[in-house]
Amino acid sequence: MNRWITILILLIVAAALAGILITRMQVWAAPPQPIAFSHLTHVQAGVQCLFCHSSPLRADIASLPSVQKCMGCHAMVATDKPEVQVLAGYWERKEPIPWNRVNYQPEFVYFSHRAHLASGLNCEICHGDVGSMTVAQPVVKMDMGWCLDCHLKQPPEKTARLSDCLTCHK
Amino acid sequence: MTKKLTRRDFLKIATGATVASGLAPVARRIALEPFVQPPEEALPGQATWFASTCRQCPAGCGIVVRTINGRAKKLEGNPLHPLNRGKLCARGQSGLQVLYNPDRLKNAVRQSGGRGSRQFEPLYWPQALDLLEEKITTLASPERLAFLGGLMPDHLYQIASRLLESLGASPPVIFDLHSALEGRAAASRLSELFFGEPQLPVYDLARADVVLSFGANLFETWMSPVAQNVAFGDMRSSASGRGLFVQFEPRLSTTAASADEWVPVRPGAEGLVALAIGRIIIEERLGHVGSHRDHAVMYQDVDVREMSAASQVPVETLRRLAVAFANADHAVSIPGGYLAGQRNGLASMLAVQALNLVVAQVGRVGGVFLSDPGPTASLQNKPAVHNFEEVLGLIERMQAGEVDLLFVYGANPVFELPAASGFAEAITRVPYVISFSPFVDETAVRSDLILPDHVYLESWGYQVPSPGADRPVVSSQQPVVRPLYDTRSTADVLLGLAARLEGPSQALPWADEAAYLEETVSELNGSSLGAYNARTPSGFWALWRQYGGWWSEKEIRREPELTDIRSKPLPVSEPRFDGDPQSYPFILYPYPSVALSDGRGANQPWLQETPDPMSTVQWGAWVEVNPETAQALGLNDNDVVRVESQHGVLEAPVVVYPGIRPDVVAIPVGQGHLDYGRFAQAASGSNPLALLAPLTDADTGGLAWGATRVRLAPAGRKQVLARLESLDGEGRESLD
Amino acid sequence: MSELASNRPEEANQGTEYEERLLLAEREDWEINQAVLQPMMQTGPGFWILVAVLGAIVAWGLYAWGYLIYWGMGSAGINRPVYWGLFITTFVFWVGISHAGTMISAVLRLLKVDWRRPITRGAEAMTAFALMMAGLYPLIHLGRVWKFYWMIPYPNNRFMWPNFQSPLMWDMVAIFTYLIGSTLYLYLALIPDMAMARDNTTHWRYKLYRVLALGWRGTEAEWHKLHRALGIFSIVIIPIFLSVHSIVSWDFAVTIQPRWHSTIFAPYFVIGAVYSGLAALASILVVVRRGMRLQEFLRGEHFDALGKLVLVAGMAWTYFWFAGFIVEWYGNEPVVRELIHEEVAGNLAPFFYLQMGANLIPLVLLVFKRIRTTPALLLVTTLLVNVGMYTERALIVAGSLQRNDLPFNWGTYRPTWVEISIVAMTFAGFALLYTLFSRIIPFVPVWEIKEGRLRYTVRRIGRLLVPTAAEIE
Amino acid sequence: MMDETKSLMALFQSSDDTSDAIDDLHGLGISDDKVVVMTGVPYPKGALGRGLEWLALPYIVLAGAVAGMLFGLFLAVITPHLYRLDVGGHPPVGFPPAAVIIFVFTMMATIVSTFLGVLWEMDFPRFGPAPYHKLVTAGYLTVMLEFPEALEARVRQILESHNVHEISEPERMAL
Amino acid sequence: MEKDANRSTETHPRWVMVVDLDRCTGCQACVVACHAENNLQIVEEQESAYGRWAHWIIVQRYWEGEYPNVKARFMPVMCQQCGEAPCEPVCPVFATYHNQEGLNAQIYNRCIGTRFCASACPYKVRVYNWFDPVFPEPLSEQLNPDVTVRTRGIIEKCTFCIQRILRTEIEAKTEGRKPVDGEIQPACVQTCPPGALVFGDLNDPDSQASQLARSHRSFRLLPELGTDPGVIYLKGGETNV
Repeated sequence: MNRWITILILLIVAAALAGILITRMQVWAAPPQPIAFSHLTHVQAGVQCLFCHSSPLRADIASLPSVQKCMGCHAMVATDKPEVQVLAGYWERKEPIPWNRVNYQPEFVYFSHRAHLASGLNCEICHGDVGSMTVAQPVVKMDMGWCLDCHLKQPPEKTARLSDCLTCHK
Repeated sequence: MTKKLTRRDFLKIATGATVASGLAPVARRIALEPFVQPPEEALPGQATWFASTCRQCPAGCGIVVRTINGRAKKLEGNPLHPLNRGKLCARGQSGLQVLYNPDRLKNAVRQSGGRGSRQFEPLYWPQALDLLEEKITTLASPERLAFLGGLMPDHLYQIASRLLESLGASPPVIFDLHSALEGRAAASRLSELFFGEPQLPVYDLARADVVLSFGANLFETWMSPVAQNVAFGDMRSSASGRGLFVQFEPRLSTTAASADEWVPVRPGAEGLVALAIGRIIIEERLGHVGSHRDHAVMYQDVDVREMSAASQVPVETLRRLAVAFANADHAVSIPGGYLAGQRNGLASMLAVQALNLVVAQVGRVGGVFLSDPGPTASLQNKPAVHNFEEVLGLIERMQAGEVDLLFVYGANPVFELPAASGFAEAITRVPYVISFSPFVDETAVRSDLILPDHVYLESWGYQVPSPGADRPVVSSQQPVVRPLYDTRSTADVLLGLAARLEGPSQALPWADEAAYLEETVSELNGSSLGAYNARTPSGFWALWRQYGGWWSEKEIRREPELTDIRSKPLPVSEPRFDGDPQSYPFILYPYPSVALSDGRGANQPWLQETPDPMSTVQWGAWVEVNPETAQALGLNDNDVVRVESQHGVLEAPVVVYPGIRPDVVAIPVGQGHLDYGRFAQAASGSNPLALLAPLTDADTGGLAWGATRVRLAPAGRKQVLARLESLDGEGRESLD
Repeated sequence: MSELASNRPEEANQGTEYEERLLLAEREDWEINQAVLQPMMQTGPGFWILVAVLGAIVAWGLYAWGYLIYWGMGSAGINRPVYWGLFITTFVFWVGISHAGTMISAVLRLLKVDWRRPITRGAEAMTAFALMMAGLYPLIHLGRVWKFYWMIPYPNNRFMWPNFQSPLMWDMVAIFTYLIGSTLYLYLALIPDMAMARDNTTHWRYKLYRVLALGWRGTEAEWHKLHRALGIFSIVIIPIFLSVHSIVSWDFAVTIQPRWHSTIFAPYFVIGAVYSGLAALASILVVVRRGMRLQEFLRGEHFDALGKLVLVAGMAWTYFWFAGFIVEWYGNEPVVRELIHEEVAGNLAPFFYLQMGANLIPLVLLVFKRIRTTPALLLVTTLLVNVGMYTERALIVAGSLQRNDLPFNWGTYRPTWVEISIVAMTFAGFALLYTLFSRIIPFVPVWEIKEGRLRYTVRRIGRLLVPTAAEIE
Repeated sequence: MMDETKSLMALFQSSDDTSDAIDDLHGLGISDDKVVVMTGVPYPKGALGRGLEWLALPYIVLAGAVAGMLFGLFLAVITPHLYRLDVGGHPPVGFPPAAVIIFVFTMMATIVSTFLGVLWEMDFPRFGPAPYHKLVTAGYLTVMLEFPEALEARVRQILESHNVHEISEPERMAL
Repeated sequence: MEKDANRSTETHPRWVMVVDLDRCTGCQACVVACHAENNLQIVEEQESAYGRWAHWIIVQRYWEGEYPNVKARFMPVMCQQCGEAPCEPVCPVFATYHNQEGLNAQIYNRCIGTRFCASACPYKVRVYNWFDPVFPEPLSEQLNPDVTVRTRGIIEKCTFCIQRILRTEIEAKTEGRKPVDGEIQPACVQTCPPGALVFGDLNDPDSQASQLARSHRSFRLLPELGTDPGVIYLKGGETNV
């Protein structure tokens, strides 16, 4: 067998593998946060997603709770915890908390939580079981392929609109 | 737009309130900063609409502001507002760039290096107020205090004048170039002579069949351009046809471009044309007004041929238009700003207004009428503007050293007054000058202390539009965003000052302007006319802000009762110019730029980038020359020409302009800023006011800004103007 | 051979015609090898200075490109409506140059034209290098070059494929194909000479040539297979080289921009390419001949023949140009009329007359054998042709775009230092590659020469001894 | 009964001598495949009395061309439907663009397969060691012989008779 | 492919804009409105003078006749949203294509900046970002979050304010209805003081736009090119009534 050909084949295979690897890289480490906030604790305490992230049913974005809202409970709840005291610090200084994004869409994408919830999705489908995470971290790489994956699975009369670039690209 | 829709739009408008510190648009930040305390209306990332009033010009259109996360994002016309009915002009749209202008003052400053040093030393507001108080209390006498105001909200004018009154100082002098160019002062003088009251009349384009506009640039800057644009649209597709619209002026303006006919009149002779037309109507008993006997006196010493010769408008044209005008059911003739800019201004305006009288269109639909102030009358105690003569008076006092303390608000006299009027020199004679400008403009640079006001999107106020609409209207103004910087509302500064002085503290007992406003506007509550009423003052206050003002649901016009104007002959007065025709062969026509108006828009990049409708030039300033004149002088497009009057000189590139009289050259006003921010200074072009003679119309004392003669000389340079239009295309629309 | 030489009758008068051809007859094979290898070894100061200068220009050009990428397309002189300027012009030019290579070596090889032998390699190299330069421009003129890979068809998580309706896609694949084709073609014909070089060199050259020779021994089987392969190549490469420039022309012709929207563009571009390519080849040969003292291999007769080819191509170009022009003129379509006016009397006039002059005058000059056979004169003439062809491309690209259906949108165009530097970069780069090439690769295809020599004989016809090529194979 | 074979390498200067020698060697019963002629110049087929063997190259090329055409078809005809986007009122697949794409890819594959094919045929790259003589490219026609040891004397004599330039034990050298 | 099937079965609007030249007063309000809505960049004087201005809509002005009988006309020109757009097929990466609502879409972040579409556009209404846009702080606060900011090397153009179309459609959907005629308004239409611009669905015979489009005054720009523009002009100097 001619080494020449083998080399060629090997090269092609290697390239293909590399390509797949690059495009399919998905999960990376959770970003550092100013406060070590544990979703787990809160969900176990029976807090619903929409209690803190209140707006997605009415707005495009799922808002983060205001410091006021946090203090609503933490004025008395678990005030001894160091992290909660950090929170209280922000409240006293009347500073917003500089959270770091966990999931984000690039700036050229138009994404509406409202629209997606309206069509019957729920948080876990995209964000994974955040309730079981101590520190929130992305579970999927929210790229175009991932969006289309779902959009193209919709009933045929919808796909045409859902695969129209203008629907998501602004 | 359907009515249904207006409702929906209206529902989007939240009840106003200052908004807590906002997020930047979420998509554009990686770090997320949630509110500390969320505002009531604002849903993160969702648009909230606030109603307010545009203050880019004196018209007072209603606006709605789209805010997201506490940041204003877009201005649109208030669909409910009777004046502009949801529409907005270029300058109105650009208001955002006043708010977000990178060259705004961020706090009160004192020029540490002395005036003009441009070294600004920040000042805490308490300090500033102390300084203010000290300056006032140490005045030798209250007469030595002067207040020069320009475009200012009504309530501020009232507070200021009350303050001055209680101090025993003379009331504010209100003057700004924009108003001068549209001839506000002259117009209200005209109203006094005609209707016995200074209120500006409404010329009902929308329902007129024939419109004779004498030097009124209806669709650019004159009076209420948006309203007039809207009206024009209606006129063009009214049931009775598209109407006849004739424009009389020496230069084919943007307005004239939309007219059916442009009549190039000799500058200043517009009045003579009007007289001639009136005379023809009377002589030939034109129109459907039974007898013309009671008009005869007005025209007794008018000779049509003379008029035609003097105005260089052929008699046939005059007759044709006279017939059309007289025979129309609804016709209106409009005395425009350019008339007021002549030394025979009032005479011309009288002649033009008289035409409405001759064809009995006064007080009629599709004619000219006064808008009923209704209950707003009480809010309306403000002069239109003062005339140039009073400003000259002030300048004299300053020259003579009779002014020790000068307040400047909302005007930029150093830029806006003719250089020859000597203001720049006079201001140096004033020991202490305080400017309230949010920007470092040419006047602020020459002041010791700058106490920046909020820009209008951050501040309170109201305005009774003048000229009004076909019904009583007050526009309300409210902060749509929390102030970006540590600026302070001038009204509050004055109230704060008043509180420190025992005399004024009686006259001005209000804690802040909001309190003053709430009290003042509550007078409107309960009026049977109002589109809404409320049980409590606070309820009314909320609705007032939500609607963006107060107005009557139904149309109310007022037929003015005429003065004895008919009983005496109309004055026949030839135009007179500064400089002799031999050495200064051309008449200078400085006109307000559509985008920059009198130059106050020059610091807004959107407006700088907006092409001039006629020359399609962006950013720069230029000299418009008739093709045959250009040929005679060997000038082409982009050749720089030197324009010289008896009072000054400037250089600018030529725009060869088919629509201008050969004996006239036109230069747009607005460019040529030496201060006023990076964008204003970046633009090429110079300020035609450097050329103007400080002349007035003797009858009104208004600035005769169109009465200067100039001469041209090629400067032998070229400067490429930022045109949209390709010169290679030679103005062709297509090639076949 | 030796007997051929000895057989030569004394009385026979020896016309230079075959005197020249038989020049090599006295040489032994190893002498020929030496004659070819010798110049490759000698790299005097002159050579290094040349390399340094060219290298400097290239470096500067790269800086300019970096500048362009960093600040944006605006640093080039293009604007609205002239969205395409010198970049595309030069792109078309280089693609054009690349055409002569295959023209010479494939077509002439196919036709068994014999004077091709000493110049095929030079031609093929020219093709390869010109294409490399041309290939840069589709990247250079991208506003966001870092996204160029979106034009490559590969399965990706965006589910997106390139738009194969776009001439730019055709362009990309066609040029890629042509580049591969001409490079492989060049290399295949090179293998035996690599073996020769391998056997005659030492040190790094030996190592290099050894690898490149792939273990060539020159057995009959190898020769036979090589011939077959070259045969196939020279047939397949011809439609490719025709398609490439047609596709380039369609970049323009498929739009409805007046003057671009023309059916004759494809053949017109192809013939123009051949014209400029052949001219360029002639210029290069003259220079290299001088630089490497190859007078022995590249002789008057070659230039003569080449000159004739250029002449023919030139006449063909003129014909196509006229065929297009007469229709444009006669059709009198407004915008085109305007463009013609601009060229004949307007602001494009200087360029128009430059291109007509520079393209037509050579046709007159090349009629004279003396000019064809005198290297210096030929050089001037052919350079003139390329000036003309470059200007012609500039007029087509940047010139036409200055006018369109709406006079309001007309415009003009001034190139900036960035564009000029980058264009200069590609010219210098081409020269640099060629210079280095000439020192590493035998510029003259030795085995082909030997083959030719093997095939020659002299027949007596009347009083003359006439060289003939054997018709075997 | 063959005893072990011997191989020799003979260098000639003229092609005539070479071919004559080979003919005589054939007379000795040394078959064609035992004779390998190496030359620095491509001699016409059969000039040195050597038969031709069958070539797979044309078929490789053909296969390549077909593969290329199929790939072109995929790109031009299939991919537009994988993510349907309409442009300029054209159908998703138009004949002319498809034709161009298919043509170009066919050609590309043809070229590449020709090249790979010929290398494959020559079994390149093969850097030896293999019997070779540096004088081949210097113009000497080199004949590699393999024959039963017994015939050596005869062979040498034949070669000498056709004024051979040099006879040597073939050295297997790295190429 | 069943995608084609439902393409044909679905009925889509064809968005068009009607420009009544009899009403246009050249006031430039549309120009600034467009800048504000679509985050257009400011190119400043020198670049503008070199033909690099970045307006999506311009008001062309044409002179007629000679002094004193001279007239001037205005002609707003924006992307004509051609049904058979010459700019679309030439893009190598599908950055511009035709969507089912008749819009000539431009996907900014897909654009690689060949400027082929711009050369192919007979109306020359495509705008190229010659440099990165600059918004000195806090001018960047004016940026509309619904529209991305185009960086250097990207072609942009009038989108009929697609973001406003989508917003209104979503709003209508959440209210369980279809958008009523005139509810969807691009920024220029919304602000046009004399009401010279009308936006609507040509496939809805009752929409104001399609009624106007049927007027005897209606014409298209460069009809001979057969680009089937989505911008319909109404001749000036006369009205329908």
